[in-house]
Amino acid sequence: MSMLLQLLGLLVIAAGAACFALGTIGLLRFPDTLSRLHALTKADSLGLGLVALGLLPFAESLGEALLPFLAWGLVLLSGATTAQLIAERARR
Amino acid sequence: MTIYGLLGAALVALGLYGLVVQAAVLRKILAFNLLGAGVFLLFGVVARRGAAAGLAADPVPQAMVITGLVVAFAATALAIAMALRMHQITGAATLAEPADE
Amino acid sequence: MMATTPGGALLVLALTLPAGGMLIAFVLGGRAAERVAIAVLAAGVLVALLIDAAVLRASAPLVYLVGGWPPPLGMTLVADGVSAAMLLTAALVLLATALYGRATQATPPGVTEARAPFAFWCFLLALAAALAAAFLGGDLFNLFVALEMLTFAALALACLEGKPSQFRSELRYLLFALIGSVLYLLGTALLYGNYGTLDIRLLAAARRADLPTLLAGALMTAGLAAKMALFPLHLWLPPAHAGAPPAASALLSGLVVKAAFVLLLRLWFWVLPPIPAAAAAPILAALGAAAILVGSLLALRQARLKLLVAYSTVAQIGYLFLMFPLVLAGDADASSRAWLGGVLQATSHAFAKAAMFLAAGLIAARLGHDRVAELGGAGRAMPKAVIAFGLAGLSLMGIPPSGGFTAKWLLLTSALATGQWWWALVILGGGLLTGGYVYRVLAGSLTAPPADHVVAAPGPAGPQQVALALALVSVALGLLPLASFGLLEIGRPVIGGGR
Amino acid sequence: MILDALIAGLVLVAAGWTLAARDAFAAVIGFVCFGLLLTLAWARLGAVDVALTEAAIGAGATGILLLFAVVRLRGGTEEVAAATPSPPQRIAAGLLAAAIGIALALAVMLLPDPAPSLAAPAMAELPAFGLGNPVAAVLMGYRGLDTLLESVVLVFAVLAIWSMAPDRRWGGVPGPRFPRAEHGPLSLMARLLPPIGIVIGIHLAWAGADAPGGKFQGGTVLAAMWLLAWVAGLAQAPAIASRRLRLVLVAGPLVFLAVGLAGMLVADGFLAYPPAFAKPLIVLIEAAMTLSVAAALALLIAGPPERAA
Repeated sequence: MSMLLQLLGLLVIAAGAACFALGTIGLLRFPDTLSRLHALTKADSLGLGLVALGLLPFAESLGEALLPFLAWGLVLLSGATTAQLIAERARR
Repeated sequence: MTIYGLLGAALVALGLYGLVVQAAVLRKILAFNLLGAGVFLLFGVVARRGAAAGLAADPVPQAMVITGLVVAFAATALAIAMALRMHQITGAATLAEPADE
Repeated sequence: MMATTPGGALLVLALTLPAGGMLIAFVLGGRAAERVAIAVLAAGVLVALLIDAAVLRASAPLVYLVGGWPPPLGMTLVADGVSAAMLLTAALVLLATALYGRATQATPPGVTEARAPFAFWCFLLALAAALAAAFLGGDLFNLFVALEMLTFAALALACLEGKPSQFRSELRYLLFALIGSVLYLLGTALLYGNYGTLDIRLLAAARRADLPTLLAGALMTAGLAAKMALFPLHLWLPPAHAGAPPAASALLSGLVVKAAFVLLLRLWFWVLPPIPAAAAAPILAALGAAAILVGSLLALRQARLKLLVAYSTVAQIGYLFLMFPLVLAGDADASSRAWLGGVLQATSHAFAKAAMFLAAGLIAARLGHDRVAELGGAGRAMPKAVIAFGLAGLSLMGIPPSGGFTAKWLLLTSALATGQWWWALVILGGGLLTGGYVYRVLAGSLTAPPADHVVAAPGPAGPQQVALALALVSVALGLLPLASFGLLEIGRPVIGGGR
Repeated sequence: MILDALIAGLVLVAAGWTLAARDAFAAVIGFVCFGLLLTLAWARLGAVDVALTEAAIGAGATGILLLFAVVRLRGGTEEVAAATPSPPQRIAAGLLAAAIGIALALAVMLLPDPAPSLAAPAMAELPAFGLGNPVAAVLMGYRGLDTLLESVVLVFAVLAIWSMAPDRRWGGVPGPRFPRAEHGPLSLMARLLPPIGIVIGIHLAWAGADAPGGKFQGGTVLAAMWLLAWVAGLAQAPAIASRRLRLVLVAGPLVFLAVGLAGMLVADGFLAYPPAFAKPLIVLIEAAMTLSVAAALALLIAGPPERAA
């Protein structure tokens, strides 16, 4: 059972990594700041969430399970803020 | 582990090269930080080689790096404060003597 | 193996007194900082005297195990003869500068705290702590921290004036100092990887001539040489030292450079294996010789008095490097003479150069300029300052009786005894050139003032007396009998037990 | 092995970018990436404490400092071009740097095997401190003098930076003033993040006794929280003449020094702890140091006083 869950977790992590890769490609290939930001924040927020989710089956305690989600929450917060700030700057 | 030793040596070389070749003070400060990172990494390799007694790395060089990082940060801050003051007063961004002196 | 010796606690006092004093002065602020600094620096002279007495009485280095942990895990504070002598030198010069600073760096009336005076008094204490750490440290990494303490204190003192032209030269100074520290640190990484300790005495017992050790030695030497402004890395020093206010210049030229010198002694005579060191030492001495000649020639050509004195520092530092091949030549007597000569050059130059910068500052303040060609009337306006400059100049030239003479004579006879006569020629040539630039200043000062001569009102007498006292000490060092320098030999590694 | 090669390669690319980027801003971004990638290298070297410090100070705090500087330091490209060394000089510098790098690489490979190490003795004496983290024991115990002097160095650095100010600004408030962000994302983050960040910072400092972390890492997080509030215009920098600010700055080194000197009377000597009280004393010092480190780092980033109080 736990083996199966862990396998599933690995798949989810792989999907998260793919999100990161897509986001990075978008960052490099998109033409203007706003679309680049779009690629980066969307992909990274989703990607890190998937990684946190995929790590769940490997956690040995509740705290260990929650920690990646805390990190995810902080990344969401700072990602959203910086993306807005950069976008505001770019629009001006 | 060897690869990090090589990386440390390469960073030292890059940092030294940058310090000599870059003209802008800010770029020199960046190069100084690369050089410092290379030196600390060599401490890290030394620490890793000294793994023993159930530890992944010798704690003594690790502590030295932590001390060194803080000192390097303070030094960078001082250099930047001086560079900003120089820029504010003279408008210069390099250490070259102005032509009229 | 190593244990705390009686009197070891004095070493803790020598370090913590100024460090704690700086923190307290920083909090109290304003005029209280000045009072704290004077009290602590006066106490520092007392502690240094006690340490010297304890080292002499024991005829052995004082050792203190910090935290009770013996090396290699713990670290030591050690006062051997060199540390004790340098500590006393530093304590006296610091106190003298502080007394001089009472007139020039007082907080102006009407404000509770002003930038330059407050920074001066705090960093005077900071410098005292940094020097104590550098002279007493028994562990190479701890000495790195001491070097960085020194960098911050020295830079802040150098920037005290806040003149627009200054930041460029002081920033260059900072970059050289930082590169020097990093190269030094790089060497310690290799040494730790090679020996598993950075304790100087343990390294001395374990040293091997392998690539990591030799590369570490080369990198650390280069780093320390950059900090000492050894030719050809000397270009940063003159503008940086000359741009500071006189009291700060005196400390930078007289003391700060000497801390790197003491570290260089530790490196070459304790940490590096003697045979490859002896092979490489002539390079160091050759650079020193070049520094003597180039520095003196440039000093001779300077139009500004403070720059002249600063270039003289480049030259006088060159003498310190002559001792390395002589100490390592393998002749016990010549080695001992070179050792004494080198350390005595460091101490006598500290007093003489501090006196010179203080005197130059007084002359410049009185005349309103420091152009060497227009010093006429200075001798009449400020006789004591000009006499101080002249006496200090005697010591730098190496005219008897003076500390500088004894130092240079010891180096010279050691050079002749080991058959390295070419260094003797450099010493003599350097003395002649030094005579040239000191004569330029003195002769100029003693001529009659120009007709339209305006001088500022005379300042208080105290600063002139301080400059004169420092110059007299540098001369008086030459009146001591040679035997009294036995202190400097205590704890020195024996190199070459006779032929 | 492949992972290590990948990390090392990426670090090297980031370093090269930092040096070669045309734009100073891009170079600074490259440096921050470099620092973050280096954190991975530190974790791979088994030095988690250093990895945290590198992330917090090497990449984070230094990055902020450099970003502040690059915005204010717009150098003329002509001036830079005129001061750049000529190609032959650059080739000479490159050859010299390469020679040093190669010698260094050789020397690292020639280090003795088995490597000398103090890991075993450091672990053997660990119970004397009641700490679980050997790195903390080195910092606070065996090599406490380094840490004490380093904390003093931070005070030197803060005062040195203050003293770069023009005379008339002495006693004033450091750094620029930021407009107060009442609405918008920055304002939201500056209100939301600090409570979490302060908990994390204190946790890092507290956990440092037994797990990776400590005063420097925790102090940096605390400093970052203050900087965030400052940049959002929600917090004001205190005037440098403030007695309270100065007390906070020296609290760490002064407490450390006092405990160290007390050790001469009641324990094995300077910077020794009486065995029964080692842990509480170390926690006391760490608490004061966390406060002082946070204040010092924030002030080092804020710079010299620029405005009247």
